[in-house]
Amino acid sequence: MADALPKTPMLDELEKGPWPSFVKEIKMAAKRSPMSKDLLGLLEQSYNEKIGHWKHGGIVGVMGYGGGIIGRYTDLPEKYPGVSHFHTMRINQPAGWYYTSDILRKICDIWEKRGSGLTNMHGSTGDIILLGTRTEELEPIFKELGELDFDLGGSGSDVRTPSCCCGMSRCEWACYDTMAVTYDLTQTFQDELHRPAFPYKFKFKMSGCPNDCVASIARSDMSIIGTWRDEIQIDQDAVREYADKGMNIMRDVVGNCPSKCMDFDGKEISIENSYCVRCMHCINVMPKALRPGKDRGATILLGSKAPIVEGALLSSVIIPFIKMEPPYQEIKDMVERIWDLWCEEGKARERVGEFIQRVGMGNFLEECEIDIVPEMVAHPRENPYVFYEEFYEEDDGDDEEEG
Amino acid sequence: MADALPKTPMLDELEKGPWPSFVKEIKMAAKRSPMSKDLLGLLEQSYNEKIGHWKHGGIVGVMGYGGGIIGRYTDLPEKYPGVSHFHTMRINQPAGWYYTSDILRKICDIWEKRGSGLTNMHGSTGDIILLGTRTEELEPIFKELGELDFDLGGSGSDVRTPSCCCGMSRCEWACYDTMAVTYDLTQTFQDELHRPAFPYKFKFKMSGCPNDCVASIARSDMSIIGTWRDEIQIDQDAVREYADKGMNIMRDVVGNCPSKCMDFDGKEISIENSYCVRCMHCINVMPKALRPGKDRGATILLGSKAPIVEGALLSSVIIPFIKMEPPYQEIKDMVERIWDLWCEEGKARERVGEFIQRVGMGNFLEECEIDIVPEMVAHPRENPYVFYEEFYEEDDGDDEEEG
Amino acid sequence: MADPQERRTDYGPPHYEKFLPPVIKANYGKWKYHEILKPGVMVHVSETGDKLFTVRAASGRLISVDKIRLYCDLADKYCGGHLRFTSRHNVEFLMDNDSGIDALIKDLADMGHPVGGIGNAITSIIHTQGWVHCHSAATDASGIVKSVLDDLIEYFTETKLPGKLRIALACCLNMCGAVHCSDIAILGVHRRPPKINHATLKKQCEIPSVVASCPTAAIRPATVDGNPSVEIIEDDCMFCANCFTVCPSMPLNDPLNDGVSIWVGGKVSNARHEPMFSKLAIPFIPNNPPRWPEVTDAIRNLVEIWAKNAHPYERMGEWIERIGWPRFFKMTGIPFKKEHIDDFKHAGLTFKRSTHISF
Amino acid sequence: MADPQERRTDYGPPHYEKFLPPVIKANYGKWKYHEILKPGVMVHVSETGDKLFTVRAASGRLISVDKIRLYCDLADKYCGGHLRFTSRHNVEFLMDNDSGIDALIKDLADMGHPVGGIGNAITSIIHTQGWVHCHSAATDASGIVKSVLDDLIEYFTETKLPGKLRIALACCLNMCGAVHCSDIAILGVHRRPPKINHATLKKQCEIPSVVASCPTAAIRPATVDGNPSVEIIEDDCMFCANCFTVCPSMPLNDPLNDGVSIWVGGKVSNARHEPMFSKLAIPFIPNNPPRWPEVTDAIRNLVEIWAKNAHPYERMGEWIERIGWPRFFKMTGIPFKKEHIDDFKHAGLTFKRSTHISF
Ligand code: SRM
Ligand code: SRM
Ligand code: SRM
Ligand code: SRM
Ligand code: SF4
Ligand code: SF4
Ligand code: SF4
Ligand code: SF4
Ligand code: SF4
Ligand code: SF4
Ligand code: SF4
Ligand code: SF4
Repeated sequence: MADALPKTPMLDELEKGPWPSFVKEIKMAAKRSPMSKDLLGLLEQSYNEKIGHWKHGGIVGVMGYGGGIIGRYTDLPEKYPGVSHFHTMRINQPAGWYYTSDILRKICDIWEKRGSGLTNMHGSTGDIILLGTRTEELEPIFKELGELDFDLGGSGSDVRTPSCCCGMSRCEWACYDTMAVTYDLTQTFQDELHRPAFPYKFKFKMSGCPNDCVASIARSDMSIIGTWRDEIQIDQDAVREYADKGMNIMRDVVGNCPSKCMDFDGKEISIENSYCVRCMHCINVMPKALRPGKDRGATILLGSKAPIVEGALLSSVIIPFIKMEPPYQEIKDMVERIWDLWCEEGKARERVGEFIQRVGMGNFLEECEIDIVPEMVAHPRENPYVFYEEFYEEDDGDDEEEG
Repeated sequence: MADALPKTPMLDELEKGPWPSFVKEIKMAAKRSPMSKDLLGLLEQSYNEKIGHWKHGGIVGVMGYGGGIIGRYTDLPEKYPGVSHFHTMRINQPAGWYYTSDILRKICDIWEKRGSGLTNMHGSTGDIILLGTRTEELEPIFKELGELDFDLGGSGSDVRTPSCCCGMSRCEWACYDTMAVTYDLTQTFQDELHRPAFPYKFKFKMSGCPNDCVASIARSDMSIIGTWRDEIQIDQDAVREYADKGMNIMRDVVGNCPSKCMDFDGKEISIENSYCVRCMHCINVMPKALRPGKDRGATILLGSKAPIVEGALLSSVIIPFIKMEPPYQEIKDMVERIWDLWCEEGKARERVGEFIQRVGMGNFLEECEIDIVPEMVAHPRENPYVFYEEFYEEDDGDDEEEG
Repeated sequence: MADPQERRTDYGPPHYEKFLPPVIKANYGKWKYHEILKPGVMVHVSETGDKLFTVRAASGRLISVDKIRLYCDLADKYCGGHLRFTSRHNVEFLMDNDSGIDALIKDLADMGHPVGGIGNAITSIIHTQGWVHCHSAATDASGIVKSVLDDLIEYFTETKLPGKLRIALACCLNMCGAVHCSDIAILGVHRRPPKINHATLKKQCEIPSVVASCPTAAIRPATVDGNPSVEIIEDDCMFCANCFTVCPSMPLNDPLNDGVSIWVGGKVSNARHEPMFSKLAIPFIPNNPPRWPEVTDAIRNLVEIWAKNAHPYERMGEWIERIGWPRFFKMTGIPFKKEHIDDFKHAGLTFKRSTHISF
Repeated sequence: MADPQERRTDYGPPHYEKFLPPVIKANYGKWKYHEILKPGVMVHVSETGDKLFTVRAASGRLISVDKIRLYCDLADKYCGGHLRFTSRHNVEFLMDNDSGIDALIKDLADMGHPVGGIGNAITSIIHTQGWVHCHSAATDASGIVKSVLDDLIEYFTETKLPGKLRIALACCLNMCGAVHCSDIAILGVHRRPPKINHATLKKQCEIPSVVASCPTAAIRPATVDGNPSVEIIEDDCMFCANCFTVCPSMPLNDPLNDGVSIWVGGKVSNARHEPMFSKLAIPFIPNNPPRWPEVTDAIRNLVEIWAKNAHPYERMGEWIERIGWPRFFKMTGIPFKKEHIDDFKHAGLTFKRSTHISF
């Protein structure tokens, strides 16, 4: 069947070079899959014409689920019947993206049989992406994956598949158990994940410390980022060891501290912890000598997203510090209150970050019963347009509530 | 006549204390002026009632002028006939606010005769404010002041009275002659100053160096702020003198340099001038040792204003550096181009800073034929919403100009 | 009235050169350095060796012709008839030698005009008209200014602060005092939507411009008691008074609800930190004339905490930036409230978009 | 189809614990520190004394089941059947001792999978679907990523950079790759207003939603050739494709005018500097498949100038902030143009609002 592959002089160029070649992967799959073979031909045509050949997505899915599948059809079905349907399945990955060879092989067997044999490990939200199959295969695949305990991920206006850094499983800096929280939230919000009922998508991402190795602050409607409240743990012997090995502690560690709260006297590092902003830099550079404090928990932030359509947002602080202990009830309750408000008053296609800006952070916090604290702002307002909410009426000693 | 003054127990409290008392001033004037006497009574009433007693201004003026007078009438004319008319005259101050006793006495004589005898030396734009007179006195006052060569300042949608720091007249740091420029621009734009024809007001303020002692960057549509291009002049002997006298040069000078481009080795200060951002701090602290460079000129910025209604703005750079030499033709030509565009396309009550934001800085610069350089931005755009202006049509090798 | 043909107009202000003291004329552009000799007194030294001594005194800004004449007398007595005013409305006496300085200071003191405001000091408060002359005022200007400066006088007459501290006051959101970039700003605020005078509105105002004037679109055309007029969605009103500026029939002035807000941390100069806007510290203090004690207390508190804790040369805003806003609110005892959180156009950019938090 | 009654749904993903290697289970939450042993290889040391060795290899993201099986073979051979993927789509092999590391690296090399990406290195490029799967794409994703990483491979396999450098690519403004906070971002862009298919529009789309979808209000209802449809004020179109997202009859894809833009200086981590958005460096480079040489050159230029000039640990954006944007444009030779100046909602805040300029 190999010689049946279409001629792809353009794509062949991308088989060269040291980085793993996706063209080789498509060709590998194309050896057995007519879908992948036609994908190859279609892609070569796109490379020649400098334009994609996919139609605007259609709604396909499995029974009882409102999301998890991205429908896709080529606009050249006669020429490339193998990709006349080419739907993507988003499969919820295990937290931390850990696998055994055993389970992966089973997934591969299903996908080879019923799909293109091509995947993304992983999609940019975190799912296992099974790239390209026909409508009629969706149910069988869902069933067979279910037998392996793999369920669909999110798509559309629902909770999207939560994801997290490897956290305590491998990292010494994890200030809470990211994988446990990810699993717990995913299970708790199964209904919201599978049945789109929000104004728009809602993403959770969990990072164990401010290094934020899942980019949660840039890419999730709710970002849960580990931090600590007490003092950085210092092993002064290890500090000296780094110094002895030639590290320029003054320049590279102290000199880069954003809060200018460290000093090094040639022998010992001292830190004014009440000024430290928990940026991680010193700890990153000297992992043997410095460690986050012992009173650990997380900062919760809300609202990041890509630019469409009001401009990109970063998440912003709504809870400066919270202990992260199962069952995380306080967080879940808050999430429910946020969703209630957003579902009631949010506009279609308005992410929660945009919603907050439209209704005003102060109003949002009040409605969601979240304490208002100065840690939530980079600085207080600069404009004088305060919506004062009370005024006195003539002949009336009492405050009138307004607005 | 003194005992005829109204009882003012509230205001009398403001005669106490070390700071000069405006109440004493009003009482001084009230001894001879029925206007000031009624002002005193009216103000006492305001203090009791916690509300002003002035009606919304009316349009009054002198013949041939569209601005310079703020019409004002009390809402209690029966009770306080002296302030039934109480118009303010804005008199264009001499640049730098220098006077001789001789000229001031002549102004006082006119104002005592024909007005309330109260002034602001000066108004917050810079004018001499003659506070309170009747409509019928306006022309005679204008005539008499004219005999002293004093003309009206601006008000309404016109050029407002330009003002400047004392610059070269007294300050060693002036990088150009602020007073000369202020006088020149004021004379050049007399017509625009006296005949409102703009969408809104337009203010010029001139500061001799980045210390900006007239707050031009916050308070003028066009801010001209002195700066230099070459190296800070250092007198190392004087540096040592400061050190010997106990100045902590490392901490207080070097440590505060925003561009971290200075060093002090205990004897000499060294500066990496190509990184210096001309903030003035080191020069301010060591005026005997450090001086601005010799290749001097100004940075021109555009667009600051108070918050009404789109939020406050600071001026932003449109010319990073320009030599300031009479007749300042390049600047005047640019100003004319800016006004032409703003007058044609600006909306009513849209300051030039708001206008620029609405039409886009890039379009604005192009229309006004101002070079586009990276010094104009704090950083390039973060959002991807670029209005690309050219595209190719099929079967067409050439660029199509769009929008 | 004079024949317009022969009427002289557009001659502009007199040329400043007429008024410059000889020592300035001779050394214009040649100044080399200056020194602060004592509070309120400085000397500028020229390349020619000439010296110019400046004595700066509190003026008060709202002054009578009588007071100006007294200044003139002093100028004649000590300065060859020369004087000037500063960009912050102080009066300066200029001399080419130091012989008269002490006597001048004494005469000024006798007149009730303290000398100071140079160097690391508080100088006079930029302010506006208030109840003395403006129809928009949510508070008086001169009264608060006088009360605050009476209270802070030691910081004017001495130079014991870490750096300069600039206070400004504006009596309404038009902000004629340009308080938006001050170390401490006092801003008059309304807290109640315009009370519409339906009887006069149609006569005095153009309804479409009134509707258009509102930045939050809180104003809608309406017919009230048979008159064409407007109505206000009160929840959407942010009390900016832009409608009142275009329409006298929509006054916001209200004795029960007007007052002042306090803002901190702005600056204008480019020294060290780039210019900064002031930020909201205290959302509201009721008007309490004649001496606004709650305002003077609040400002003294701010000045003193800054003075005690800032590094040398650190302006209010630079200090707060270093210690962080949460610590600022803790140290000053000001409660942080909903009003502090921006909800205008660029609100999102003022949110804390990082985990840089200290505990 | 199965009876919904007995159909199993909403069971979620399998619990991760099933897949953890024994050394991780035993030391979960007990890791003490880590060391980078050589490019792509690190060891984590536990409080218990146990060690976990990680070998990170380039995976490629778009991989076939065949490749996954090959990974599985390696996992069986070296890691007791365990492996994981990273948040940037590399593959990691996890071992409780270091005996197999070199052999594993060799096997990976033979398979064409270089090892690296740990520490001060470039790691794989976060990216999206492109012409492989998406209807919106203004460029391909995998092809550019492959070309750029082929070119930069030395920075993946060695750790010779001042700090981490994160590159991301998104094939349209939806930015599925979340490129808005990357050291270097490659963003597919359209440059031509939607070509409206008037024949299908009424059928496929709701006209009011189409009109409402446009952030610049460039879309108006219109009747074209008798069909209810819409028209576009072309000058107001900023090519965001939001209209296309809600209406298939408004495609923006266009071989002649699609291409990529390059953005720099974003970051996500809180290390040192707070997170930052990426900023526009190069407004437009035409699509030039299969290897986009202009893009790879531009990126190499950026990487090398940064690598040569940044201080240790200084990310791209931190470096630019220190040297200033004017110097960045000068050093990279990128012309500064109108397109660089923001003209969207918060534009004013990006203007230079001080005289802090160096010459
Ligand atoms: C598959 C994936 C890209 C990839 O190759 O990895 C993807 C693909 C699509 N995204 Fe996305 N997004 C994917 C992660 C993201 C991310 C990154 C993230 O989640 O961390 C973002 C930016 C973060 C965010 O949520 O803002 C993202 C922001 C968008 C947006 C803009 C949303 C916004 O509010 O700005 C759209 C447009 C929309 O929702 O209509 C979009 C829409 C789409 C659609 C459904 C196209 C559309 O307009 O209908 C794409 C389907 C492509 C296809 O045919 O396969 N996608 N999308 C990612 C999901 C994989 C997974 O489940 O693991
Ligand atoms: C007299 C003065 C205050 C003072 O006590 O010093 C003043 C007084 C008034 N200003 Fe002002 N402004 C004065 C300097 C300013 C400044 C400061 C400056 O020029 O440096 C500003 C802020 C800077 C700016 O231009 O943005 C200022 C920003 C405003 C605004 C808001 C303009 C804006 O675009 O945001 C208004 C409202 C308006 O124009 O409708 C305003 C309007 C007014 C009016 C005319 C009231 C009105 O709404 O019609 C005030 C008349 C008061 C009266 O009855 O005497 N005034 N006004 C200042 C002029 C004196 C002089 O000529 O020397
Ligand atoms: C007289 C005056 C200019 C005029 O033409 O009227 C003036 C004069 C001087 N200024 Fe100023 N400044 C004057 C208003 C200002 C303003 C404007 C304002 O406050 O509205 C500013 C900007 C304030 C701000 O940033 O908010 C200003 C920011 C400075 C600075 C920067 C201080 C800083 O660290 O930020 C210096 C440098 C210094 O003092 O070290 C300075 C330095 C000076 C020097 C030393 C310049 C010199 O060598 O002559 C002068 C005497 C210093 C002093 O007063 O302490 N001048 N100076 C103004 C006096 C106002 C007053 O009566 O108090
Ligand atoms: C494996 C992974 C997490 C995971 O669960 O998958 C991970 C793992 C580690 N990260 Fe990370 N980071 C991972 C993605 C990220 C991301 C997310 C991203 O790039 O999209 C970030 C934010 C990037 C940004 O700011 O734009 C990230 C920012 C950091 C930083 C902060 C670096 C900085 O100076 O800004 C550190 C600290 C350091 O390296 O010194 C760090 C440190 C680490 C450490 C040393 C933590 C530890 O002790 O185990 C791990 C190995 C270091 C390495 O790769 O150099 N990790 N790390 C991710 C590997 C991605 C890859 O295949 O290359
Ligand atoms: S975010 Fe922190 S805890 Fe998580 S992997 Fe990265 S460095 Fe470790
Ligand atoms: S964590 Fe960051 S802020 Fe805290 S001491 Fe270390 S470098 Fe400084
Ligand atoms: S702005 Fe500069 S030149 Fe002008 S008075 Fe102030 S310090 Fe001197
Ligand atoms: S002027 Fe400012 S930036 Fe320049 S060297 Fe002096 S302190 Fe540094
Ligand atoms: S700030 Fe407001 S109230 Fe005060 S003078 Fe200006 S316009 Fe009038
Ligand atoms: S005060 Fe301002 S917000 Fe309120 S109605 Fe008037 S214009 Fe609108
Ligand atoms: S970035 Fe755009 S083109 Fe690329 S996958 Fe996402 S929606 Fe599709
Ligand atoms: S591409 Fe964007 S700006 Fe252009 S018409 Fe469509 S929605 Fe409007």
